[in-house]
Amino acid sequence: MDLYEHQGKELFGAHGVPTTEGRVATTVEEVRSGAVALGGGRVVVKAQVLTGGRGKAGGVKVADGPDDAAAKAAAIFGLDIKGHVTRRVWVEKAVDIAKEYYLSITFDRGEKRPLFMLSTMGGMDIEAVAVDHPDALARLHLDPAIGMRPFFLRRLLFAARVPKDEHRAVGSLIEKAYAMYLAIDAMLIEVNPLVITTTGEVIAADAKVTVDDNALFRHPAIEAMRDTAAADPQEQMARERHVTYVKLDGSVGILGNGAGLVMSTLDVVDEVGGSPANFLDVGGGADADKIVTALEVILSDSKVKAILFNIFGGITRCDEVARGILAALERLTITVPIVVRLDGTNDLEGRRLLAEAAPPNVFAERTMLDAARRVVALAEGA
Amino acid sequence: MDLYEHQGKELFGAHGVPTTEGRVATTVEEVRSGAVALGGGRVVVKAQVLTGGRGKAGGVKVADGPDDAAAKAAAIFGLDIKGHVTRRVWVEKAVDIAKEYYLSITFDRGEKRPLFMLSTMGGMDIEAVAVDHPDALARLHLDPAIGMRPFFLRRLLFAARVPKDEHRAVGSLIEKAYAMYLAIDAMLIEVNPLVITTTGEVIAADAKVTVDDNALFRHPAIEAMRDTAAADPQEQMARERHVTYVKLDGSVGILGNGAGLVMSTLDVVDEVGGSPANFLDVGGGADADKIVTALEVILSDSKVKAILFNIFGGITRCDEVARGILAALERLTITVPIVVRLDGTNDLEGRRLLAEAAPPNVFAERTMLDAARRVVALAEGA
Amino acid sequence: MAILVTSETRLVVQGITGREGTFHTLKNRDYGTKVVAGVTPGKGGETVDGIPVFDTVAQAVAATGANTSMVFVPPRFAADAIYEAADAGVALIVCITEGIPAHDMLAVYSYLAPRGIRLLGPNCPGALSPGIANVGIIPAQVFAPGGIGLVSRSGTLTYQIGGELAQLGLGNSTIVGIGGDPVIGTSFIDALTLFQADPQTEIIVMVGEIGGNEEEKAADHVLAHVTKPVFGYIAGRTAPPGKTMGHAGAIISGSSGTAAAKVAALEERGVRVGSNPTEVARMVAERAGR
Amino acid sequence: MAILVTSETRLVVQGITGREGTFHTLKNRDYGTKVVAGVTPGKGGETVDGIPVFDTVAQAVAATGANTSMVFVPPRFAADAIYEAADAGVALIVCITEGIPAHDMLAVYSYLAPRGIRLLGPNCPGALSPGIANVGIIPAQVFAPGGIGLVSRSGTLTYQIGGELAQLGLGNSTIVGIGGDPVIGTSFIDALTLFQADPQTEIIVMVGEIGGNEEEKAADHVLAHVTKPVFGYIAGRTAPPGKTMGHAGAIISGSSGTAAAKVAALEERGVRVGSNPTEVARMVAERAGR
Repeated sequence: MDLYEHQGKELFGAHGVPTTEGRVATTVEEVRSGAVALGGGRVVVKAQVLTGGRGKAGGVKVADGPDDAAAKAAAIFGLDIKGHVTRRVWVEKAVDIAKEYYLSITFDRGEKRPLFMLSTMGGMDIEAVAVDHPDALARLHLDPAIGMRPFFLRRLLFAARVPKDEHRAVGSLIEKAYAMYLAIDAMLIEVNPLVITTTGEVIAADAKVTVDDNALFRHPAIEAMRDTAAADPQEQMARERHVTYVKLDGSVGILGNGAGLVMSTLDVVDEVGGSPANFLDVGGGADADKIVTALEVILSDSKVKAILFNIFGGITRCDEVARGILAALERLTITVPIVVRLDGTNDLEGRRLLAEAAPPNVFAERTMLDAARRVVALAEGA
Repeated sequence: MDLYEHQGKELFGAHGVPTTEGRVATTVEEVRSGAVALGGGRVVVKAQVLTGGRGKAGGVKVADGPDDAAAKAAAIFGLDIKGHVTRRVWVEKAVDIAKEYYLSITFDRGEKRPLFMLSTMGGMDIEAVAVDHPDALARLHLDPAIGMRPFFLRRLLFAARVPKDEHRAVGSLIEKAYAMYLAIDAMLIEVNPLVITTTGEVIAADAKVTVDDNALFRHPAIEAMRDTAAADPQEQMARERHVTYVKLDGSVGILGNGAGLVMSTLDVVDEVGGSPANFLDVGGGADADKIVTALEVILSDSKVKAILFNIFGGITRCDEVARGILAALERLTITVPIVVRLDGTNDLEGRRLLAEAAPPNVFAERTMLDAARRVVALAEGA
Repeated sequence: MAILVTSETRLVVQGITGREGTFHTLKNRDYGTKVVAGVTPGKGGETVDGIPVFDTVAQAVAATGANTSMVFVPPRFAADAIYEAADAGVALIVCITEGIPAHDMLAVYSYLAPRGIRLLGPNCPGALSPGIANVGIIPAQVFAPGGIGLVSRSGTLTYQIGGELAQLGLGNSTIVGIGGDPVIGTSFIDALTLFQADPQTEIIVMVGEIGGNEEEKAADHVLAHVTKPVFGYIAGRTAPPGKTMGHAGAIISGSSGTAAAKVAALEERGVRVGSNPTEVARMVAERAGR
Repeated sequence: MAILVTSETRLVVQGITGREGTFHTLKNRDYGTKVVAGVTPGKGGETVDGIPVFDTVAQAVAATGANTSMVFVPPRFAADAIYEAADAGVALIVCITEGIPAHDMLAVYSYLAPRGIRLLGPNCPGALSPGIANVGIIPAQVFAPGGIGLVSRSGTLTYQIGGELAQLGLGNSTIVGIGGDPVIGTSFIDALTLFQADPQTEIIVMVGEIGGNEEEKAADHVLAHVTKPVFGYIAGRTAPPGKTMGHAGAIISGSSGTAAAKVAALEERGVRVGSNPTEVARMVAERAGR
């Protein structure tokens, strides 16, 4: 789960990571009163969107006081930044920047260790820095069995060539950011820029935070930060019903069990000339109710002309899937054809159930490739 | 550093380990007012001494209210328990005991892991339980690389055959006790008895806590608990001056560098017919000032008739030791003979310094055995 | 011979009394796996269809000589269960549980790896050595014994490809689902190393998907250390960039980690890649002379 | 050959710029030890009598190929220094520092042991292979090369016995001070194993003291695995029960751990024990034919 800058900064504050003081605003008036509450001086107004590049898109503006902030915000609200419409802004006290650094803590699945990256060349495109000045981007993996230790900070700070007199303050910020990384089950904490002010303070001036979805059960306060308004309504419906759904542009609705098999099904539908309308993984061990729910999600997309069920049961039982299809046909109004391929655990029973009920718009196929060809033909014929 | 029961219970309270409510008292009047403050009901008065077996010695009494508590306390103050004179008592609310368990967390140097011991046969001589009913004393090492986990508590509780309905409360107490063990750098936490009350509460009814001396620098509040009044004045003086001193009964003062060498020196002095007056280890890298200090500590014991310096320099430099001896002869009035054996780092220089100064009561020897014989002869001749 | 799951396997099931735990445990035993014990705290002394249940893994190991554990407990208790199995001396832990927090697994992995304790998964279907033993949720009836070693990040896609091979009359030495989570215990390289050393395995098939660079690292390993023929398949060719497809591993970041990049890396290192499961099965069959 | 400290040793000194650090580093180098680097954070780029100083151990290892570290930093920073050396890939860490909290060392040991990283100490005098190299604070001038392997819990007592042997014309393969703290990295058994495998070592002398049961465990090991003659000495015969004699290890608890019990355990397992340092040296000399 990706967090907005203002949410990340709220967490920074709670975990002692020094950051900018500010207010969230959803209207121009809130921007003005926020700027007043911040002392009436110079502020920065920043679009809150879950994507990068908002600076270039005009989503970040410095303002010389409340009135100017309101004026600048008026131009930011509604701004479309890479498909994300700006509905909220963050108004923060401007800081006097002496230097801009870069800091990130990511979850490196290859090394199976957290990776810290630190550079004194922050504030700009860090991927370009990594390519053009690789020595300027220090990278260091932390051994979780050792944990955060003073020597680790020293290695990182010396490798990034941070001046010695900043070691204590920058090191302390990194230490606290890592404590937060652990405490909130983060997959990413990125601070760009990490600002050294003209008075020598060290401040996280931006916040990009991603939290592990699998760990949200122990962070209800973060779970509650989810911006349901901004999400695609179908994807939101799927999330609430615990199925993994990604909307695509085609006409063939696809449902399978297991991300790999569903991805492969998309590929094969594409290969035989069809265009997938979605990715939908019902997960392991789906019961009949979940199948009904999943079908509702797929059918909420009016572009869907035919649906492919591709199930290879392991922990999922094919008879449960068959019962789900039959239940859905009873409870929902389904006019599009459904091609069903069932294999694996309890497949004989599943196929038998469907054959006995014999609903007119359900077509059984024995192989994935045949099923893909059939559904594409049906979608085109529809 | 060993803590008194009341100090251990103060730490229990701070770390959320459920324990008895009570007051420390050094006078009968404080016992009475303490009992009043605890509600005026039944209390237990317990001698605060750093030794076991106080129950058998009459140092623990149940009292039926403040007046009775004062009367009972009057008999406990001044009580000599295995050489420890009772100067303080702990007055605590009596609890209604249903069952008495035993819990300890020790530092097992052999296994290099903390060892947990748990038994439902607490309240009695646990060493006897270990011998007579070994199955009734569950022992389990915790892997520090794993840390405290639910499965560890389950293993311990099932092994000790704690009833299932007590698992949560007893497990929670053990978990908190271990958190405290880590937080205070304990070498031992022992709770005997761990009481299950008639209403099902779980309470640490006693507290035996030992803290690592080497870690006291990060626990100033615990360091401040040290009972300097109860310590031997010479040992206290040595501690303040950072030399390791143990007073013994003989006439030969012994000073060396390194515990093993000093112990061996004691053995050899004994073997050649002498009787050591003390164990004194000046530690590694002692400078002249520390030598002067150490001599002061040894000479504060009037039984000392002669002193043996047995130094084999590694990190300690023999020239510094020689300078210390000469400085002590100038600053202190030393009438007893001193036998000096110097070997190792800078030994030639050390011997030269002594030979040049040639103080009348300093005798150089080249081997440990010869030095021991010489000092024993001098002590007897004195 | 087979790998990981063999005739030497003595299985203890953690979470045996749960609905899924019981169902798959009994299926595994019916297949021939030596299921010697189950563990559910507080149910020690009970039995599940004749299998003795213990309160702790340590008790189960002491009483039954279990050397392999299958973890079937809910995600929030799974890390604890894995530590318990490791601390009790189990040599192989197969973790079926899905949805375990990544930080939990990072800590678990850091504990297991230097101690040489093998973990398969989490969020994996387990391992099946046809005709010998099955530990996990792989539907065994689809597969027959043979010389093809199959390793995959994806559970059901493994079945798909194994099923296609079976249609062509090809059996398997072992089918290994390594799982698709951010932190897994057994990697492609680990499985390739085991297959290379296994006399029964003649041909190896590895099934990957978009995201990460594990397939690329495995290809390097094949080039340097694997003499047996290796075939591959990569799912996710049509996945749109930047969209999560259900696995944390299936996130495309920039150009690396795409299906095209992975296919190219494999092909360059001598691993022939099929464009769909049916094709890869046909390629393997051709090589095997069927 | 010698053990632990050999002609292959390339030493980095952590805390080289401290008073004691500089003094003993230069003594070690003067003796012939290859001291390739020092580390003091913030002093990277300086030198100590020609030895380059780095900010981190990782930098020192990368620049100089150091494979052994000597830790000479104050106790509250010592655990961090040991982790730093281990994380930088050093194979042997010799920790001289005294007074490190026991819990710190428990955690450090749990990290090092499963990874096969060897620690000598803490609170130890180091190891000296006469004529080859000296890492630590053992006064080297007292000792000559020879066939006696000497291992001891106590620093200065080691020198005492080594000195007595030297008086009788006997030299040493290696003198190892393992330290007397509650948690130490290299045990008697570890040192005995290395001496048994070392061709230069002909006779082994182990010097113990009261407290714990490490000497007893070592005696069992001698009986089972050591074919070279082993002699012993135990200090603390006259120590009063229950009194701490400066080492946490030197606490007598009940009847076990006494000098008498240790002597008996050693003698029963074929280790001859001398009643004082002079006597044990004479016994060794007799066996060596001097």
